[in-house]
Amino acid sequence: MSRIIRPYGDTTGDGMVQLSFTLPVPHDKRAEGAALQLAAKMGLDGAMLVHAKPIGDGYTFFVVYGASTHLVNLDEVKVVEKDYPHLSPKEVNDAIREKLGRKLCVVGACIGTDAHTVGIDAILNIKGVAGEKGLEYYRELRVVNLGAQVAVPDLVNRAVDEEADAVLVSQVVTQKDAHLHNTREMAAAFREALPPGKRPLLVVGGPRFDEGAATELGVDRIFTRGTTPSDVASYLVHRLVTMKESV
Amino acid sequence: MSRIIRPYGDTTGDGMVQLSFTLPVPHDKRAEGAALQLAAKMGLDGAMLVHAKPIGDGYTFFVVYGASTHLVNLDEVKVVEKDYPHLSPKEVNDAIREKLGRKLCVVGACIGTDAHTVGIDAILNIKGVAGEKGLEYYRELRVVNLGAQVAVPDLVNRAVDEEADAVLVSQVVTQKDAHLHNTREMAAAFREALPPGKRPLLVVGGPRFDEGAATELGVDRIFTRGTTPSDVASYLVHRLVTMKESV
Amino acid sequence: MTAELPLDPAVVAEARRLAAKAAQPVVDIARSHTTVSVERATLRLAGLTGADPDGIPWVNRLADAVQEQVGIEHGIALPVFHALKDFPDLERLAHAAAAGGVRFALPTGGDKQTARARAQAAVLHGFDRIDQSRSRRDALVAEIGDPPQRPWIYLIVATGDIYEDIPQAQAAAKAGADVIAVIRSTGQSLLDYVPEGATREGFAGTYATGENFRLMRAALDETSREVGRYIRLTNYASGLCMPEIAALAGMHRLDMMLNDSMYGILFRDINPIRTFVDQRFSRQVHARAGIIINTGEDNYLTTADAVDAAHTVTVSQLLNERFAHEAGLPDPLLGLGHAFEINPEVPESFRLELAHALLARQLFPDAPLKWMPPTKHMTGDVFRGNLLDGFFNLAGVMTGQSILLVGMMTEAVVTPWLSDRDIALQNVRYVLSACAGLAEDFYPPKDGFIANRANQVLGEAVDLLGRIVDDGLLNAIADGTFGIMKRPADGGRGLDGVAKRAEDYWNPAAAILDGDHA
Amino acid sequence: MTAELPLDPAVVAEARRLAAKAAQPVVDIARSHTTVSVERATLRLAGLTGADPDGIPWVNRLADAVQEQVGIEHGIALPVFHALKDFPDLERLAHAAAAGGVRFALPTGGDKQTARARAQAAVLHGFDRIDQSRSRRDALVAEIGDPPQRPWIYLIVATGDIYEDIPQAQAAAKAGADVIAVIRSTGQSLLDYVPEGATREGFAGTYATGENFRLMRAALDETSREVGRYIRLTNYASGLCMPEIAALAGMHRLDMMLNDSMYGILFRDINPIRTFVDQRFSRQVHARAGIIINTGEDNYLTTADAVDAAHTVTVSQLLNERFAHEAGLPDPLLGLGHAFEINPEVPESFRLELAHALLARQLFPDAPLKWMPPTKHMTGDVFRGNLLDGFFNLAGVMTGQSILLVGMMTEAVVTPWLSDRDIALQNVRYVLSACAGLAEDFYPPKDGFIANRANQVLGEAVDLLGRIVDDGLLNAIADGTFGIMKRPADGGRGLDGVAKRAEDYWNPAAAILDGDHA
Ligand code: B12
Ligand code: B12
Ligand SMILES: Cc1ncc(COP(=O)(O)O)c(C=O)c1O
Ligand SMILES: Cc1ncc(COP(=O)(O)O)c(C=O)c1O
Repeated sequence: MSRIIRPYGDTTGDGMVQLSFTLPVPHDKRAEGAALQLAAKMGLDGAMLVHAKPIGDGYTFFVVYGASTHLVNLDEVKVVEKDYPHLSPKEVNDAIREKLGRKLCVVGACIGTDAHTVGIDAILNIKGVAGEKGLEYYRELRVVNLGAQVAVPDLVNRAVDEEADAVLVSQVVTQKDAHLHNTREMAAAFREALPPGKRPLLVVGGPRFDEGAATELGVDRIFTRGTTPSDVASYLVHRLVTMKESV
Repeated sequence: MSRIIRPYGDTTGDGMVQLSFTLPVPHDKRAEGAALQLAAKMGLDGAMLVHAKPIGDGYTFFVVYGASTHLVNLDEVKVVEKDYPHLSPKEVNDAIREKLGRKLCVVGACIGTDAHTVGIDAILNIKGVAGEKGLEYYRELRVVNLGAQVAVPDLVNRAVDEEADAVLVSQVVTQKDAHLHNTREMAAAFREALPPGKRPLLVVGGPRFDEGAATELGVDRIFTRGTTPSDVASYLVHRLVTMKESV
Repeated sequence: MTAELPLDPAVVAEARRLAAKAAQPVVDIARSHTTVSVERATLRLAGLTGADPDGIPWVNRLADAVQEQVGIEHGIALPVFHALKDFPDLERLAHAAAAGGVRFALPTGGDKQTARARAQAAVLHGFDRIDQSRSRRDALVAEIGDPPQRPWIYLIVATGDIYEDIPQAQAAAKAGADVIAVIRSTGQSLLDYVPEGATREGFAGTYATGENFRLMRAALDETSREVGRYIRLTNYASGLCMPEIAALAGMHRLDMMLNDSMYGILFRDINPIRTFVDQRFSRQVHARAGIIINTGEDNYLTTADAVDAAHTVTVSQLLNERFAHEAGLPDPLLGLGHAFEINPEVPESFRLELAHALLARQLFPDAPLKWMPPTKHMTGDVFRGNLLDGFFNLAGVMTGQSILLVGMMTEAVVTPWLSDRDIALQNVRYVLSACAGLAEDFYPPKDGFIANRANQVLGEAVDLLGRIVDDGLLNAIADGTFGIMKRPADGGRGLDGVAKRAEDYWNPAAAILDGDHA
Repeated sequence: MTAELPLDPAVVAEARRLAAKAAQPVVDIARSHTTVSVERATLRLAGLTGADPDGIPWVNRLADAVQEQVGIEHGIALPVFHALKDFPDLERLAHAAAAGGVRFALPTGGDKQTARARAQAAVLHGFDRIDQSRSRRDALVAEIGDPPQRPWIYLIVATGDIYEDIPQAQAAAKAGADVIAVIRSTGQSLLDYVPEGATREGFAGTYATGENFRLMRAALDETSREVGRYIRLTNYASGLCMPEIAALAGMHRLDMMLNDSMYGILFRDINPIRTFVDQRFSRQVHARAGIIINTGEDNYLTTADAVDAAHTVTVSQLLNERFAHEAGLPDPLLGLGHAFEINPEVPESFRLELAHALLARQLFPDAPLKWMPPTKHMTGDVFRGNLLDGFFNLAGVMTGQSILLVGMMTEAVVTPWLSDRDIALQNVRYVLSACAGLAEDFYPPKDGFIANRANQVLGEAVDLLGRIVDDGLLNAIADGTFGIMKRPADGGRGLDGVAKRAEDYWNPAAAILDGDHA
């Protein structure tokens, strides 16, 4: 497979993409020209403006098709590699029991004003997701699920009280970057409250995070769409059992 | 109104756009990274990869949302201005009768293998389009509609025979740039067959042309989506009656 | 002109009987308790507005002071209006109380009579405003007209900034919306006060405030005339301040309010007792104001499965109906909710949706049912999303739904963009026009898939109601019966704001609403 | 299990009677004329393949030589097979003829008998291949199975390159297609020869050639086994070479062919007589091959209005049926076409579509109707496009259509992209699964909108057929009755390739097909 690729419409290398957007201008020829200018700036060659529709008086919605002139270099793609082995629930339990010798404590919550618990519940509750049981099902994990709209100070206090090994935080609302602000606030609060060695592993998740932004947000790991409980359990064992042991 | 604008999602200046495309790679994390790399190269900031779906074994379809960092400068938008007055059928007829003193002859066709006559018929046939009658309805126009799939040499011969003042060509099929090739071929044929002064006005139309490409394609004018017969009639009078007269 | 299901009237009657029985203990609790928000709502009806420099409303400062000194179990009206004798108005009293300069006490004898009369007069003034708003609405509807079609088209705006919301709402109305809902900022429902004034900062929604209500209603009055139909305005009475927001909505002529008997409990972890007490009062206010309530059964299906838990929707609708009737809301004000949330991968999913939607339609023939779009199974595939929304619209037309909340193709991505709304409205318009009379051709056979499914759901609902009657509704909620959320009666937020009414409890608003203010 | 319309059987019978009457003069013309393509098809059946270095097939070179010297009005079989006595095979004969080295003449007496026997044997060999293909299809279907559902899902590929088409077709089949149509390059229909060999260059389609047929059929046989259902292959018999392509399709086991009695006339400006003669022969070949024809009524609605001209579709279907029956095609091979092309802005447009679709369904209960998606009113608004396609799919399911040509959201933009097909199939899958049994609930009332509309269209069709019987079908076509295209009987391409059969006309293939080769 070539390492340099282009989008594919119906022929290899044609570069074709579809684009839609609204411009804050009334619909006229100039608006259409503006739409094509934007398409050109985005690197579309021979852009076809196939749909323009006025919305109210001052806006126009456009659909544009065209060939992207940009090349994608697969060698330059950065992905967060799954740098740990995938374990079954039994393997997780065995590893904790044998190597840690005590239950591993996980505290979970939706912080800030976020009340979307379905995602964190999918990871934590017995019911689980995608045919997998949640972390509560793992005998060697002790799960404390604080639910929705938990204030960051409450989360920190509870994590300290429970002597949490890991804190799992979900953020689904992303408007005005709420998920990023809340995550940064949470990371800062833990950093302030606890010295490095005592700090629980900080894990955040939600459908719109960029997995590569962990360091920037001050957390240890980010999980996104399609995460399953065993992904998380395997990671926890890797970081809190295997890696600690090998140090 | 500001002359520098950005796309509008739900807040002025947010720059939000929607994008979809297929990459010729199997669906995995690297593919998603590749999709985000493309979005970044197209100038999307904080791009969200919201949908990825494998198509067959070697392709993945993506939907991406994000903020375009590009600015649109309305002052730099180039549009083909309607540089002629819009005339009613009566005004067209009067102008031709009074200033030209003979009927103006228009020869129309779909050239090449294109058989999409609806567009050219909309302009030429009495029936017309969008509530307007077609050019056949104009008493001072003589319309010869050659129909579909006309070979360029046949078109040239007929235009010569009819002493056409204008040739109207429709091109709807754009696959492999058929419309551009055919238009160039047609323009070249007329240039070869006739000296500059004798050449009929060359007008092409179709839904996917770029109005600004007339010079490049060797024709006098391009009409696109939503053209009405009176647009064309007004232009013909402007170029073949008014402008000639004022020279 | 909607298809008819072969439901056994005896079973339907049994379902209602059980719902009434299940609701009764909770109604008894609601009648025998008060909450800080009920008391503050009374102050709002009495005309107290404004907030301290930190943005804490004077109603809170005043109520807090009374609560501290004499508690709320007697009702705060008497202590407040007794203390008012030394102040020109409630606001001045609140200032002083906030500064710690007022001693509150329960008046007795003649003082009590004076305070009582004063309180009653003040509160009646609030009810006058509500009554006037209601008449004004009636007059405007008579003058400008209702939407020409059913379902009414319900659109949300959610910018967070009232001054961005207004033009977007007006544009939406011009593009075809009949009802505008201003989505509330996440988090407001957990605030134990109602913010003041016009607001420009909210997350995924705009704060519900009296001033925001006023601004938006005024803007929509203007638009109503322009578009030739009265555009209704909706907001949320749910949360810790349900009674106060209901009062504000009544006075500012909102037309519909989201008001569910259990939403706050299940999805905001608000204490059940607090919720039921607040709910009763707020619904009484809505009844007075002629406001259509919108219940929240759709939400259960975002956490529970829409097929497995279909009967919990029916049960909740019956409970919501019962609580609403008890609070004085007639059927035409009962916007019971349900939703198109079945996994589209389920075979015959569309026919299952039709079965559920028809069941609701037939159980509540006079209620303006609110039909909610797919959300849970929407994904980032916006092309598919627009298609699902089209079938949602179709189910709404085929089953005679009354209010159609317009689904957005970007449901799984962002709060709606301007263009999303436009695309969604175009979708609704197409389906409503192309299929206008399709219900005329829709006759599910009496022993067919749809009829059987509807009867099955009804049967399961009756069974569940039976179990709830046996266990008690509060226990059922604690056990996760609704939306798989487990909420014990002593858990959740706001319990400290609840008090059992004392023997001598008196609240002029409650008295008027209960009709025993003679 | 499809809804029933209250059509008057007498009116239906009258419509069929008039269609037969209108068709008869044209059938008489077809029986009394031949064309260069009919004669070349005969050579193809006799086994002649290949092309000269310029790509002109040997069948053309040979037929041209005979036409020049003796004309085609006697049939070219006798001159050719008489001349063959001096050559080892038809190809060597064609080479020589092309070089001008053969003198052709009509043999007589014993020569005639010899030539006749030789010709018959050769052509029978071609029919054997067709018969074997048909048996092989039957065997494969029996072994691998038919699609589990109706409608069958029909998808197009159109890359222009057979080697790109093949993997795309296989991917489409794996993604759910039951029928693959390889769209033909624009322009091929006006070629008076069939290109040879595998081709890699076409505009918006791939050339129909024997070799391309073979390659694609082999690839789909492979895929059929993989997916566990026999994937059918479709191509186009329309155009100037209808008879030859029909022969190639029969021998290479295509399963369906686009073959309309008037499409070439109206939309390719091919001479009407040429078309009708070619059509009859090609349909006889299809009948022999067990190939389902797909007629092209959908096309009329791209130029005419789908409401105003609805009855012209019905008329054309009845004519196509008549011509097909006359050519020996039984109902199960009659893929009559119709389309979802009503302007979506028209009120009740969806119900009108249902009325039209049901009418076709009921008039032709045993025909595998082909249901075509919206094209004319598709725009660059691809979100709306996907929605319209969803309602098209729904109408297909509700009215029991047999073959569903999958609509693409990019219809107004590009020939389908890989992702367009994927999105479109997802749309079809959703509708077919979610609404699988919805037809069970669909009962248009006997005196309702749908029934009335269907009866109106049928009535208009009968009226029009009456006028056509009076004026003659050729005049009706000349007057723009169908698709608003005016095509006089003496206009259009290919008339010079038509000849009135001489008294002694003899064509072994025609004789076999007409069943009078005894
Ligand atoms: C269900 C739902 C609700 C329910 C929530 C019920 C509940 N108890 O959770 C209710 C109805 C209450 C609700 C309310 C609101 N919602 Co809501 N809701 C949704 C909906 C439909 C589905 C979300 C969901 O459950 N997904 C399924 C789960 C399993 O997926 P997930 O969260 O991505 O989780 C997976 C991974 O991301 C990961 N993961 C997630 N978290 C974590 C954490 C860790 C540690 C790990 C390891 C992994 C992990 O693992 C999970 C399993 O694979 C979405 C739309 C949609 N279709 O996506 C809108 C949506 C999320 N809601 C939205 C909004 C705006 C609201 C409201 C604010 C609207 C309002 N103003 O009234 C309110 C208020 C909520 C609040 N205060 O937060 C927006 C958010 C917009 C944005 N991008 O900012 C969305 C996108 C809808 C929209 N387009 O407007 N909502
Ligand atoms: C109708 C139609 C047909 C009809 C044509 C009937 C006829 N007599 O014209 C039939 C069914 C025959 C047909 C066949 C095919 N079609 Co076709 N067809 C369409 C369709 C549905 C509508 C086109 C149309 O009539 N538009 C309405 C007219 C009024 O609009 P218009 O042409 O843009 O014209 C306006 C302006 O552009 C302008 N204008 C146009 N021409 C001119 C000329 C002048 C001088 C001026 C001043 C103005 C002007 O004024 C007009 C009025 O405002 C489009 C899809 C779509 N929805 O757009 C596909 C489409 C154009 N067809 C397409 C294809 C590929 C074909 C086929 C090749 C498919 C096949 N292989 O079988 C065949 C072969 C046709 C051929 N050889 O050219 C493709 C083209 C893809 C591409 N971009 O290259 C399209 C886009 C469909 C698709 N997505 O695949 N088609
Ligand atoms: C009945 C009801 N109340 C309130 C809300 C909104 O909740 P909040 O304002 O608490 O976020 C919803 C959510 O859709 C609801 O259905
Ligand atoms: C019956 C019929 N034949 C042929 C075609 C295609 O025509 P051509 O191959 O001539 O472009 C169509 C177009 O859809 C058709 O409907």
